[in-house]
Amino acid sequence: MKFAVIVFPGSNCDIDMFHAIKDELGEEVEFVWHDSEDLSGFDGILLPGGFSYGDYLRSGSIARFSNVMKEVVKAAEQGKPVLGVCNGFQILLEAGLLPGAMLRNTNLKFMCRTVGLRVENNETMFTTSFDHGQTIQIPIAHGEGNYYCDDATYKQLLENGQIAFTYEGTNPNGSLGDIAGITNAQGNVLGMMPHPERAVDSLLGSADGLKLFQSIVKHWRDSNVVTA
Amino acid sequence: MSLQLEPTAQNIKDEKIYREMGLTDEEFGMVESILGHLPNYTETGLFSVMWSEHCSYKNSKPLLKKFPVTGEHVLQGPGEGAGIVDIGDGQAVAFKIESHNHPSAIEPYQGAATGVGGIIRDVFSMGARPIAVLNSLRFGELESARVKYLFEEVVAGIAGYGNCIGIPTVGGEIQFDASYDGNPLVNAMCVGLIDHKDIQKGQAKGVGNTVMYVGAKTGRDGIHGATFASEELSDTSDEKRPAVQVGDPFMEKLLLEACLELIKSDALVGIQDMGAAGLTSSSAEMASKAGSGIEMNLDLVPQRETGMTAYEMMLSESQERMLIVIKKGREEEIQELFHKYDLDAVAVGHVTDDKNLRLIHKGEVIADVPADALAEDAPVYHKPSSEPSYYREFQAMHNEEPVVDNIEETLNDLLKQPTIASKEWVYDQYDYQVRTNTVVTPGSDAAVLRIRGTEKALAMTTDCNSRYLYLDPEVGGKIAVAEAARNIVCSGGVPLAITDCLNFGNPENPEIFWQMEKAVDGMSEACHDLEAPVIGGNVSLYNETNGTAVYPTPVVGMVGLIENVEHITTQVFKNAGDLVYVIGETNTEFGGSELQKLVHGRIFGQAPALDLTIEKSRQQQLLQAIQQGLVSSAHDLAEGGLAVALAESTFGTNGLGVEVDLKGSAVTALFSETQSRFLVSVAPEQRKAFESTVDAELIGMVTDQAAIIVRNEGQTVVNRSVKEFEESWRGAISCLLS
Amino acid sequence: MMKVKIYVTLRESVLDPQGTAVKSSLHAMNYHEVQDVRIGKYLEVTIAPSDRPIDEVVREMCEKLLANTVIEDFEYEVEEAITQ
Amino acid sequence: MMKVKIYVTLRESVLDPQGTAVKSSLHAMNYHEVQDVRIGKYLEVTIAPSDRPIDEVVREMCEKLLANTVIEDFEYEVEEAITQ
Ligand SMILES: Nc1ncnc2c1ncn2[C@@H]1O[C@H](COP(=O)(O)OP(=O)(O)O)[C@@H](O)[C@H]1O
Ligand SMILES: [Mg+2]
Repeated sequence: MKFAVIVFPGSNCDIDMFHAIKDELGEEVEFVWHDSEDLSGFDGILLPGGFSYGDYLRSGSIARFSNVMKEVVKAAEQGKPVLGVCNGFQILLEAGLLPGAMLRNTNLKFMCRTVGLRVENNETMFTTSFDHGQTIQIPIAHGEGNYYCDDATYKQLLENGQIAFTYEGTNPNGSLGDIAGITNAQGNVLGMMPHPERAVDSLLGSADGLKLFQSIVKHWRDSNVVTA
Repeated sequence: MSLQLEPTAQNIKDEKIYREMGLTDEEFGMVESILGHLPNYTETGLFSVMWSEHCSYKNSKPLLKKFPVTGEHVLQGPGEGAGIVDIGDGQAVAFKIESHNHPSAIEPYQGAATGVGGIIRDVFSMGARPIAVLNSLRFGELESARVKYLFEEVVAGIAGYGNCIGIPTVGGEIQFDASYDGNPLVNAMCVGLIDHKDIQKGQAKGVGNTVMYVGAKTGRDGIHGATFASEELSDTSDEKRPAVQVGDPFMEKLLLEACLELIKSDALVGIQDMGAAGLTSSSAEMASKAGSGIEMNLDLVPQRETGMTAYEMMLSESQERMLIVIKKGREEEIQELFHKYDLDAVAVGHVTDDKNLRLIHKGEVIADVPADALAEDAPVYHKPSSEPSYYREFQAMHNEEPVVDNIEETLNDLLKQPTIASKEWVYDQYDYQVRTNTVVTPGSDAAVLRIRGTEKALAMTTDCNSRYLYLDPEVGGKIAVAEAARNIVCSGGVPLAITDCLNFGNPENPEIFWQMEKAVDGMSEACHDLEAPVIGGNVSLYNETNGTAVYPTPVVGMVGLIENVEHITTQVFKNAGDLVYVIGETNTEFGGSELQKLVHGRIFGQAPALDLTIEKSRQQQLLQAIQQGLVSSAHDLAEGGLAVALAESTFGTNGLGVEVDLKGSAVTALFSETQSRFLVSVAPEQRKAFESTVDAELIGMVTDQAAIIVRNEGQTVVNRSVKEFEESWRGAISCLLS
Repeated sequence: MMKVKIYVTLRESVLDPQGTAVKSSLHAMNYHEVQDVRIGKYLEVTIAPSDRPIDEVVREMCEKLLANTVIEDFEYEVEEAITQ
Repeated sequence: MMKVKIYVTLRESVLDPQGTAVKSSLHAMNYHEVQDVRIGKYLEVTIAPSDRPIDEVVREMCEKLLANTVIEDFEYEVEEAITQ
């Protein structure tokens, strides 16, 4: 399976995403510059964390207009897995690929720590390798992870099982319904504030994040059965 | 603040205008004779910044000469943006520390942020990929609203810049003391990785080669920042204040990536960041180091504001700018490289052979001065030095134990002292994991980063107990270096080298200069004996507010090499049943100790003694044991002594506790700050091997009771749950802030 | 040249962590008369005359980029020409 | 009840990275008529009448907390009483 890691000016978790896929997951991966106009060669699209365009104005608000985003939208429509982590999540929200918006953490501070996540839905193409209700340890590092949406939207998220992960125990940023990650209605676009790519090697604390990427590959294999 | 009507050369002399720029009458005379004519306004400006203490080290040079600066692994010593040390396999580590004290006192968020930005540029200007930043901070007691504001904003500024640019902030140190009330210290250190072949120099070589300006546009910010940093803060500082520099970490991220791409190009001849004294120091230093000259046309300099004078452009300290020299004729490809990152890259001049810095503005030569005169020929002052009377008094005192009625309660109080308490409130705000190499995150003795694609890792730390330095600058200076080395060794590393930031008061005061001399003597001796040469650093003087100086604070930044990630060791206990040892005997030493401060509300007496021979052999023994895999946890004994180290080793272990038996006076055994001591835990099966490798005293055992139990001469003096102690320790700082 | 002043505010329904924090520090500073604080953005945009009506341009910029209409409202004022 | 509108802007020669980034993004979106963008804060503060003149109170709050006068300037307007 071949992944694209989209690099916006100011992305800074691009390299982590790259190594997670290449070294730990063992799949193909390439960096794709923000002005690229073709993602057709890729099976999965990864929007990494960081501070695209300095996160000026609003996180993700400027990156959402880069050329490559038209292609990301196309890929999403084609049903390809699209994962946005942290700033990537914020960009997906600004681009309207996911519902809702991000507010500043309630304590108004950037927060870096490892938190427990509850797997709310293990039937998405990103979560099948987890057990339902399982708690996993994944690092967060953000100042604007306070997810917000209106009641109607929240109701939909619940009904369609679009809430993939919630914070276990204390909610670090005040997000609505303890939301840590959501998918679109089709289930092929996932945005999450925690960093699975930072949890792929036990030397660095946790390897729980690897299962997320493995789920993506598993889904891809199953849906692209090649007869040898 | 545009200076449209500049005074004439004659006015400058007659009305002694150069004094406002920081030049003395003698210095102005020197300038006049160097030039052979009266300097005009721009030329006077160039000399005033380049001859400021901040850029010229005119007061500290004679001291810096004492530092051992060579070693078998040193590839680049002091003199460039950062020093560089070999770590094998064609790789090297580049690092440097720098102060941003005065800007941070005025505008703490931006002052700290631009301090981080500046030191990062120093490191990537060498061609190194920055992999980590650390800091060393000093504030007044966390009581007044102003100090709390400074503390919160400085931390936010460091976080804001480091998090955005995506370089992990992995460690640092913070101390609080009234002497820093009006003059906080903000030192930032950056560590980078580099392949030997990529090492760059800030040199303007090759007559005819093109000088290019890259990065952010120039505005009027920070004009005379360098001279400003070379004066005491006073209540009138506000008026003198230059327009505050605002950092743009996004811009610097682009500049960083562009420059690291640039160094792969054979078109690049030299590169230097525009730090203090901006365009002036970068151009003059690059020409001087290469023995060449530079001619620049200032009309070509990208400008953010209209109507800027030559003086303003040359002295501006706008951030996120670099000066590069490239081979003639390669301009276009370099421009393309930078445009890919939406950055300006403009040819502003060329290298000449007349060794002069020549500036053209609006078609006229507005300044024409010898580059060496600016960069090299600043006067050097050997300031008078005299031993302060307070020192003699302190030396005359002999050590006595502070009176403690309740040992357990005292330990709890110590854990709440902001200098000892958990700094979680601070490093929670730092992204210490980005780029996924941080193996040991903030909170242990040293931060540890793995080196991808190798077995190796780097340990890094900043240290300086300025209380000891105040009591005895020479011993205190030794201790600062030794403590840094202890932290590296405890993490499983071999100390490679140090960078230092000498934060002192006004050197024109003989007692302050005496502190500087003694501190540098002590540090030099320790660096020599512990084989950790000084590969770079920075000097920050005039750290005084309305006449009162900060404690002498020569911060030490040290990097160590861990041969194999297997050797990485942290301070927390690992398993119930492990044996607990102390390395090093304990004497009654409370001068400058946390307990003395707690009990007496002030510090006095003699600093703890330090024997470098003993220090070294203990460090070697411990490191050997760690490398042989005999050690479960290692922690050096510092502020608060054994008691605090015991407590810290149980924190975050969820479920482990410790039980120890001590002899002699409980107060001394638990709270003395005798140097060269370590707390180590060892698996029972390793007992024999460990004891035959290390001289250590077995004092107890790690338990699964989650309590800290201390018996002294058979009597229980501490018996409290880890949870209670840990809450006091974790909550202290946020509690003081709210 | 036109100077356009744009005010971007959080919607009533959206709670404003920053405003809440500022309000409580004001109270801590004994400004008890303060009832409520809402914090938004204030943008000054200088615009050269173009073939499109300025209102159309400004409105569009706000809806596309300057405000996130999921959580924010915007208002603006166009100031009469400034000559430079 | 008074409603006070406070505008906090960066001082003239202080760099505005945010404004610069927004400006170039607007250009990238083909709003070439945009000449300059400066971004500041907009605060709406509701204040109950007190014994002190409102201007005095507002000015003081701005200088002490709401604006960082080292790099920022502020202006404000007091809107006539709003009854709730
Ligand atoms: N305390 C010190 N110890 C050793 N070297 C120092 C010290 N202070 C300054 N230096 C060296 O002098 C040179 C100039 O210092 P500085 O002006 O701070 O560097 P930069 O020009 O990068 O700001 C640097 O190479 C620095 O390493
Ligand atoms: Mg510098």
